[in-house]
Amino acid sequence: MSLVFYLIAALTVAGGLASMVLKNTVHCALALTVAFAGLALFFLNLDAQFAGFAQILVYIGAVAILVVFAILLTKGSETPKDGVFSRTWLAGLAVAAAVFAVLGWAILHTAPMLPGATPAPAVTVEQIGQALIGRYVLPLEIVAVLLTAALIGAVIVAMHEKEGTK
Amino acid sequence: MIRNLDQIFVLLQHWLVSFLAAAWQGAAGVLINAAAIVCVFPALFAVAVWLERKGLGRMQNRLGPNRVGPYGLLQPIADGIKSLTKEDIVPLSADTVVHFLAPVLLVVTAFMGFAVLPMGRNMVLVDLDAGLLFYFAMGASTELAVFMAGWSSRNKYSLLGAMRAVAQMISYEVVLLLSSVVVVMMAGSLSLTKIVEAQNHYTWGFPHWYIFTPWGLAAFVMYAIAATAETNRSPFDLPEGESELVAGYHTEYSGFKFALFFLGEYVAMFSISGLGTTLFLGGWSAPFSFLTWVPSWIWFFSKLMLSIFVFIWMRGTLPRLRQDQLMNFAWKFVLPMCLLNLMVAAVWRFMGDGWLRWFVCSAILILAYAGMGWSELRKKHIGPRSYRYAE
Amino acid sequence: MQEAISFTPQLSASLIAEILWLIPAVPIVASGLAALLKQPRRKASATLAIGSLSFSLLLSLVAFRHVVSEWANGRATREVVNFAWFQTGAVNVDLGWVLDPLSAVMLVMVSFVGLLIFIYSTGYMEHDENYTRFFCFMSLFAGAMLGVVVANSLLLLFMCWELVGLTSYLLIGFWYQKPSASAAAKKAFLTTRIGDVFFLLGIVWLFSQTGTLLFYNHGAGSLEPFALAGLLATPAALGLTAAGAIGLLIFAGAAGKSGQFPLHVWLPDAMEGPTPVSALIHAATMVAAGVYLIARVYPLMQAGALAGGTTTALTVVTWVGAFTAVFAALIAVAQNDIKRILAYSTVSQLGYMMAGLGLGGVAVGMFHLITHAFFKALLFMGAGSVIHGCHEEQDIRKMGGLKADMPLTFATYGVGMLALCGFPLLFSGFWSKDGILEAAQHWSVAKTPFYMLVFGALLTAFYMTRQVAYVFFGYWRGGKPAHESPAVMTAPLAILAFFAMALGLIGTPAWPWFRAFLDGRAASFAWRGFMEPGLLALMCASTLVVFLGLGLGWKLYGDRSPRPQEPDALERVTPLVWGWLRDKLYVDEFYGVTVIAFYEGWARVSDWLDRRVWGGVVAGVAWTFGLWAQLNRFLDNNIVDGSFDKGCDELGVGGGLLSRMQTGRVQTYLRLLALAVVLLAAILIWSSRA
Amino acid sequence: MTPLAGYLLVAALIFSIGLAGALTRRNAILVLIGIELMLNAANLNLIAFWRYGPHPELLTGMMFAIFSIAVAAAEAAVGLGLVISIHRHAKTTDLDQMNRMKG
Repeated sequence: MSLVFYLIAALTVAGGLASMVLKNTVHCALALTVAFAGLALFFLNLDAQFAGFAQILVYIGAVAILVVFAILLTKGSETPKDGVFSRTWLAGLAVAAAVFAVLGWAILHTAPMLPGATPAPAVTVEQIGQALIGRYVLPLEIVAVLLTAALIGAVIVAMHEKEGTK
Repeated sequence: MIRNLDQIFVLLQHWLVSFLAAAWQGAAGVLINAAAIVCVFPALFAVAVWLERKGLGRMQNRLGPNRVGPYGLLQPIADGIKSLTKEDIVPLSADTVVHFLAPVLLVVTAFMGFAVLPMGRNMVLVDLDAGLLFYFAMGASTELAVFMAGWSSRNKYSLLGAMRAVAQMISYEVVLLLSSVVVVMMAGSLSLTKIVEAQNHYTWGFPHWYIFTPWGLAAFVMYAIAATAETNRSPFDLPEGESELVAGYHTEYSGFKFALFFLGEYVAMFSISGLGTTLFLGGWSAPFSFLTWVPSWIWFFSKLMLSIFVFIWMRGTLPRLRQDQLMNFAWKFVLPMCLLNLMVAAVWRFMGDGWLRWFVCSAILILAYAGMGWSELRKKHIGPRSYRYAE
Repeated sequence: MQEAISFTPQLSASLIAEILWLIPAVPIVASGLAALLKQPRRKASATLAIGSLSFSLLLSLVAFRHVVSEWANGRATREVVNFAWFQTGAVNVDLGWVLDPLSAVMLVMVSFVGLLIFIYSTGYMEHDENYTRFFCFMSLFAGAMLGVVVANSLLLLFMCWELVGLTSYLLIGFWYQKPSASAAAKKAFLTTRIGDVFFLLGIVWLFSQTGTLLFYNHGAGSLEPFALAGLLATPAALGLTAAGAIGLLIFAGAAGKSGQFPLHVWLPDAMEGPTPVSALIHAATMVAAGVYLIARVYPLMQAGALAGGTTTALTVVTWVGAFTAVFAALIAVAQNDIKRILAYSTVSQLGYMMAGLGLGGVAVGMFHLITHAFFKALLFMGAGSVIHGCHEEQDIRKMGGLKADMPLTFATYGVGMLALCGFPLLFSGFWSKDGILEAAQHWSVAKTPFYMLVFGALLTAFYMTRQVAYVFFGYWRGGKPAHESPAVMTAPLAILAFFAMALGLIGTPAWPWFRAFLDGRAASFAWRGFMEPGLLALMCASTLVVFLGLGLGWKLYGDRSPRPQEPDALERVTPLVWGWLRDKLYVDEFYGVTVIAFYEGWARVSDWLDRRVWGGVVAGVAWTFGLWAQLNRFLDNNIVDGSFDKGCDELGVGGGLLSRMQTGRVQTYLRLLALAVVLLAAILIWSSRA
Repeated sequence: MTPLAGYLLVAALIFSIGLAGALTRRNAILVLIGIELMLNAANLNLIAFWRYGPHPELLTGMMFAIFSIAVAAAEAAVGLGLVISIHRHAKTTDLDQMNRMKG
């Protein structure tokens, strides 16, 4: 458990928390990007360069932008009068706490059996590419189809009725 | 001697580092390199600004800056001092924190890109295996900074400018990526140094730069277009269209923050031209085999400045597009061409050597270009602008 | 039975084999281009289709020449070109194409007949406004069919097979504005699907058994001894080996496509499509695809048979084929729609082919397939020309005396008819049918098929005579007089007529070139061929049968034309049988009664249960309670009411509580979900620790 | 504590935070954000297991993470599209007011 780990963890968790408790929606989105960045750092820290950069590219570069766009399009940036939390927030919080309790409990109970530190695996991007084209070609194709479908679907869902009927 | 001249900066760094204990040398070396980058490019920025103002002046039949120093050479310094000493105004209703963070983030991410650019033989800050991916990841995060700037300053012009900028950047980022993927396919690596190495061969004295292949040329053209749009340069400078929205997302910025935006824009320009140079123009390799004795970094920077000049030239020449034209162009013309170019590259790769592949690939590209352009022209309808953000 | 054939394996495929894929690819591409054309571009689409198909024909001829020359040099070749389509995990799926005598012959036949029919349809479809669509579909079909022929992988074959089915559907329903046409299209599609399901099962089973779907792969293919041995070793249900079971499943698919009983019902209705379609798809090529499939997987069907013996699969094929032959021929006797007659005759001829495969091996069945393709296409196109000439009239009772009005059509049609009847010596049908009869005669299992097939031959001669007599002899009973068709339609007829005669010569017992070619043995000319025991007798017998049929037909129908309304000649003899036959032996009705009636009956039963039983029970209970209430009203009013109302209120409250859980808020549901997850996880961990 | 356990704990924490957000926020977009957080936590788990697992050279966990990143992108696009269209109809993104499907 190096210092770096704790730093990144602090950053990530702080970002996540902020993105969930802040009042202003846009602030939440920005905090979310902080959390994403933290996770990307985690990935780099785990010697998963490719995944880390992909994380930055996809989440910070695309998803976060999408989110802020959506916020502005839905005029969600101004905070509502009657609070940002739903009426049943307490129950929700309790449930989430329960989930964390169970997960943490499980982890802590299995911690002794977990493998210790291992030497970093040397993974080049080329290997990943080979794997994508070789062993994982079918998932790759399926994901391609899925993305296309999602693209079309998102466009159609968000499109205007006028355009739709035209 | 020549060899030393070529490697002079590397040697310099090694010499500096050698004073430290071995344990610190690695980190120190990185620090020195970073410091070098952070010093060199602002200097280049000053030069470029001067060049731009002079050059534009020439193109528009005026003198340009000519008061401060000979030929106004000291103009950038004067500007710098001015912007440093100006008052930093923050709108009352602005979101202070975000408003402050935006320019910083912009500049930082803009500088990050240089970390993986090989500026000369053995002159790269970190030679990442996924360098190109890293570059694009960084480029993607600048959009966020732009959005923060526009949104935080509570000003409809800023917001509109930011939205335009972000939409435009996202659209053209796709093009940017796809046009570079071709190079990756050919070089078989995401590492920029490897890509340069792959282009650093000569036949009959001519280099194997990717721009000298049909797909490479097409990809380079599209890359250039996308780069212009990414950096919000004319003719794609709607986000700062003075005539429409005062100064785009940095309307509400003044003093040093504004200078940061200015710097960020130029640095982004440098880095994106640097990437283009690396991908298509053979990076630091010499244009002719008999010129290889010239130090590699000279080549890199001269290519860089050349492309900057092209930027300036275009700004001096071309009128500004309209938002819907911009988007249609990106999604309906450039993107399909990029995809086609991928196919062409694959064809090229699998047809093996010989003149035939030259013919086939160029034929496909030219035909596609002509056909699409023709159809675009045929169904060109002059009408009211038809783009929409929010209802 | 034929003895095992030894083809010399080709490790390096020749150039023509390498580019064999072009043959199906070109027409498919052409159809894709035609699909882009606008309707008015009629010429362009026709040119595309015909040009592409003639290219395929050219390549096919080259391939055929190559194979023949190789064979003439004593090297019977089977060249395969395989490539990996995709690989996932350890499984890799290969596709490929094969060039051997079988596929070469089929290629030439399909592309040649197809080309003729294309040319013919430029004339036939002249006035149709969906001309381009027609040719788009047609060349798509041609490409798919050629794909079926060249496929060296059961998977590729199945793809093209389904493509063929699709185009058949599209073309039967080509005039989709006619409800009958669209109904027929649906019927065809669904009926063949039934077979295809079994086919797919067979494919999957084969793949799971042998791990490959390639037919031939230098010893590693699924039809090659190693795999077959494995298949024979694994037993399946009912004392079948896996090989036999898979063979039967594949045969079910083949039966669906080539209209074997009981899946034949779609083929006659398929005649709703344009006549060229009937000629190309439902006479010459697609319906023959089933036969070709059986021939292709013959090693599988034959696996485990001792020399001269037979296998369960082949026995089933034989019986089904023979039965279909007679059955369809019977029905054909009593039809009045010129195309329906031909359709049923097609079904019965397909039965002959199947029987031939089952009895005498690949060559016998294939020979009949080839000859039949030519003369049946000829007949259909002749019928088309007749219909065209009689202004879209299809009822033979409203025709007559056309031999004067359309001499060319009459001559060619007569040739086709005689070939179909198997008129001795001169016509191809005689030789191919004789081969089948001979094989049936020597069949080791039973003699019945032989007699069935002979009877079928008799019927064939009979109904064809009836048809011809109705259409071409007597006097004109239609409305405005008929006219001869344009040359673009009659020229292909002439060509086909020539082949309908000449083609028989390559299969005579004296010079069994075709069989030798397919079996990869050397062919030799020898009059001795006729001297085989019983052969001459058989030939005389079948000749007699044919003449009998012709004579009978002529006696009943010759030269006297009944008015449309007055009863048919045969009807006067046996009205009862006639009625059965006219109503197609009630197969459709049978399906109607069984399949559809099953659902109706089921619905009625449950309805009855609802009304009578449960309803009765409920009523009884209600009545009892009513009585009870009557008795106890007094008590009720005083004591029970209060508690009862209380209970009701309780229930209401409970219901309210339950319904309140359904808040319609997403987050509530998400919360419940998370809770459930927590509980499950807790239980899991706890149980694992305990 | 082994490094793997640490990563798992952090992932669990982030997951719970995301869940809490998804359960308590009114704004549909923020619920989506919460879901994104949960997905990311899952990705962190995958990568961590890949890194410390027995066979990192097989890249299984890494691939899983990469694919789930791609899927998450699609999910975000569609989800936000839905939110936008809902907003267009109901003029709100408040989940407490979207209860028309109550039983």
